[in-house]
Amino acid sequence: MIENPPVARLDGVSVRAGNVQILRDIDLTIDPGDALGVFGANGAGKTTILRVLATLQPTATGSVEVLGADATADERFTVRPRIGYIGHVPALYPELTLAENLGFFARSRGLDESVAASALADVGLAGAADRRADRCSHGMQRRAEFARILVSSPVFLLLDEPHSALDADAVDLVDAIVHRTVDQGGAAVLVSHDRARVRSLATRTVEIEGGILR
Amino acid sequence: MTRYAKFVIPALLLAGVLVVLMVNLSSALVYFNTPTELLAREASDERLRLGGRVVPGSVDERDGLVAFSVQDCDAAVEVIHAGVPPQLFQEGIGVVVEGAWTGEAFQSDTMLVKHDEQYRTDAEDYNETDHACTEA
Amino acid sequence: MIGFGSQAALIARRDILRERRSGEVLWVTLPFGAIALLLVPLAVGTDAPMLRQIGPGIFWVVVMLFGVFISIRQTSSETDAQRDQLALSGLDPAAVYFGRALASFLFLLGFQLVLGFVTVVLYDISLEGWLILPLTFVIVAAGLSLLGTLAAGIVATGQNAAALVPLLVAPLSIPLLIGATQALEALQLGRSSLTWVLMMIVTVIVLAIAGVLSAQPLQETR
Amino acid sequence: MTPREQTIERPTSVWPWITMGVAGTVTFIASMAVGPDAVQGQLSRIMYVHVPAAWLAYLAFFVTMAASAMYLWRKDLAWDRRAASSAEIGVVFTGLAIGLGMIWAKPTWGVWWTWDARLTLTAIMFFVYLGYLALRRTTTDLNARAKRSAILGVLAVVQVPLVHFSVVWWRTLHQPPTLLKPEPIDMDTSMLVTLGIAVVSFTVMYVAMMFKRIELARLEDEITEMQQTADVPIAGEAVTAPALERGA
Repeated sequence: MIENPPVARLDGVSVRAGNVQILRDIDLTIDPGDALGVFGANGAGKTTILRVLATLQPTATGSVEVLGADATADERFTVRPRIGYIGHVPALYPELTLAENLGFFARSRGLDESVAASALADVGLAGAADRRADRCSHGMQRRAEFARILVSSPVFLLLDEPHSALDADAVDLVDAIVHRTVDQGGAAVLVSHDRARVRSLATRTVEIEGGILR
Repeated sequence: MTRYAKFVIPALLLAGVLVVLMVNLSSALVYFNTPTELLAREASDERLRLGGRVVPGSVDERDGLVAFSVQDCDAAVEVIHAGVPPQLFQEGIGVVVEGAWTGEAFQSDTMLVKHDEQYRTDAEDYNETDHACTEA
Repeated sequence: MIGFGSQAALIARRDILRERRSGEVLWVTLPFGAIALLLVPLAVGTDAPMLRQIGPGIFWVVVMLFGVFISIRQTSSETDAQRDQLALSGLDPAAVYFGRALASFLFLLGFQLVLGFVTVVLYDISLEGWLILPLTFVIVAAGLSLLGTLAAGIVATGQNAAALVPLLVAPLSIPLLIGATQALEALQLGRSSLTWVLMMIVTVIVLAIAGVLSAQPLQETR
Repeated sequence: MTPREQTIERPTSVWPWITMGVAGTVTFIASMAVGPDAVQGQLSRIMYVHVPAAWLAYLAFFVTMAASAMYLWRKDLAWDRRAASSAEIGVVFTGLAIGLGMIWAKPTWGVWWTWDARLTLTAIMFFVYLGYLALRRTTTDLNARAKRSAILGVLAVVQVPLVHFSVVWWRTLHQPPTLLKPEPIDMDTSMLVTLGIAVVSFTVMYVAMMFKRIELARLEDEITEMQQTADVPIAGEAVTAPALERGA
C-alpha cells in the first residue's frame, strides 16, 4: 500500500449541476496498473466522473485524491500536467492547424514543437499537420487529440468514449496508448457505452446508473 | 493571494502613490473655474463654466438680462446672464454659469445654483465669509 | 514548466494566430466601427464646425463600445472542452489572463489607429496636441483589454454573455473614456494633461490587480 | 414518477414589516416637524430622504463586498444570499437617491441632471450593480453563480469611496458632504437631529429588509435544492428507451 499509493481515490463524492444531481455518493479507488472501464447510458454521469478524476469538477460532498493531491486544494495544479484527459468533444482550436494546436500544447508543457510534429506522425497525421482543425474530419480531430497524449506522456489517462469516430487503425492506436500507460505503472479510465470494445481493454469494469456506481 | 503577492503589493502601492499624485493635481478635474482662474485666461474664447458667490448688491435685472458679479476670495468677474435665473438665485448664493468670456464681462446662457453643505433654519446663522472662499 | 512571461506570450501568440485566420476583428468589428463613425454625422447633422468639435468624443465612444467586442471575442467563444484543456495545461491562470489581454491590446491598438485615421478624415479634426495621442492610445488599449478579458472571464460562456459583458464593461470603462478625451482637450487648451493620464494609468493598474487575483477562481468555475 | 408531497414553510414573521413601517413613519414625522432651511426653504426636506438613501446605498454595497469576501473564503451559500440581498437593496436605494436628487436638483440648481463628478460616478455605480444583478440571472448553478458574483461584488465596491469623496476631491456642483466629513458639521442642531433620526431609521429599515430578503433568498435556494434531490429526474432518468423499439 505504501509502495503503491492509488492513482486516484474518490470517497463519498457527489456532484450537482443546476437542478440535477449528477453523481451520488461515489466510492472508487484506482490503483497503478488499472485500466478501468466505466459503462452507462447517455447522461448517466460518465463524463462527470471523468471530470472529477481530472480535478476539473467541483464536488458537492466527499473527498477526491488524484496522484497524491487533494483535488479541492491548490495541490491539484501541480498534478494536472500529469493527467491526460480526452473529452468526447475535441478541444482543438478550429482556426489553428493540427501542428499549431499540438505545438501550443507542447510548449505549454515546456516541450519543443518538434515533439508535437513527431506525435502527429505517430498517430498517422503527418500529411494533415498543416491543415486547419476545422477542415479535418471528426476522426482526424480525435486522432490529433490522442497525439496530445503522446506529447506529454501522462501517467493518468482519462478517456471519454475513446473509440468513437475512429477507424480500425486508430482504435489499435488507442489500445496501444492505454497498454503503454498501464504497463508503465500508470492508470487509465475509459468511459464508454461500447462494452465489447472496452471490455477487451479494461482490467476491470464498473457500471454507472443514475449517478450511482454499481 | 500569496502566489501573486510579488505582483499585487507593488502594484497596489504604485496605484496608491498615483492616486495621491492625481488628487493633488486634480485642478484639472473641475466642474467649473473660479473667477481667479478665469481672469488668468482672458484671451481664450472657449466655452467655460464659471463658479463663485454672487456679490451682494451687484444684481441688476432688466430686459431679460441679469447682470451681477461673481467672486471668490481674490477676484470678482462681471457676468451678464441671458435668461431667467433658477428659483433659488439670490444675492450671496453660489452659482455656476456657462458661457464665454468677452474680455469685460462673462456672457452666460445657462445658470445653475450651487448651494453649499450648510443648513440653517435662520438665515442669520449662515456662515458667509468662510464659504465664499473655501467652496470655490 | 516555463516562465510566467513565456506563458503569457504563448497565449497571446495563440490568440493572434487565431485572429489572423478568422479575421473577425479586421473584417467585422473594424468595418462596423467605421460605419458607426459614418452614421453619426448623418444623425446629428453634417455641420462641419460642430463635427470638428464632437469628432474626438465620437471616436472614443466608438472605441469603447466596439473595443469591448474585440477584448472579449476569444474568451467568450471558448468551448468548455478548450477551457478544460487549458486548465489541465498547468499554465498559470494569471499568465493566461495577461496573455489574452496582450493579444487584445495589440488588436485594440490597431483598431484605434485605423479608426483614428477615419475620424480625422471624416470629421476634419485638428491634430493640435496630437503628441499625447500615442500615449492615450496605448493606455486605453491596455485598460480596455484588461477590463474586457476580466469581464469575459466573470461572465464566461453562455447565451447572455454577448449582451452582459458590454453591460459590465461600459460603465467601468468611463475613467478611460473621460481620461482619453480630456487629455487631448486639455492640451489643445494649453493645460496639463497629467492628471488625466494618471487617472487612466491608475485604472489600468487596478484592473491588472483585479484580473490577477480573480484569474484562478474564475478558471475553476464552470 | 409522482412528485412526493413537499412543502416549504412560508415566512410568517411580521416584525420586519412592522419595523419598516415604524421607521418610515418616524422619518416622515421628523422631517415634517423640523423647520425649513433659510435659503432652500421647504425643498430642504428632501434631504432627510436623499441623504439616508445614499447612505444605505454605501452601506449595502459594503455589506455586499464583505459577504462576497466571506463567500470566497468560506464557500457557504448563506454568504452569497446575504451579498445578493444587500446588492439588491443597494440598487433600489441608489436609484432612490438618484431620483430624489434629481427632484431636488431641478428647483435648486435649475436642471434635472448635469455631468459633475458626483452625479456621473453615482450613475456608474448604479449600472455596475445592475450588471451584478444581471450576472446572477445568467447561471442556474448555485455555486458557479455565487463565485462569479462574489468576485464582482468584491471588485465593484471600489466605486463607493470614489462616489463619496468625489465632492471633496474635485470641484463639483454637488455640495460637499454635510455629515461624513472630518470638519465640524455645518447644520442647525434641530436639522442635524432630524437627519440623524432619518439615517438611523433607514438603517433599521435596511436591516429589516435584509432580514426579509435573505429569508426569501433562502426559500428560493431551498426550492432549487428540492428540485435537485428527490423528485426531479436524476441524471440518466431523463433518457428512456427509444420509442421505436417498444412500439413496432
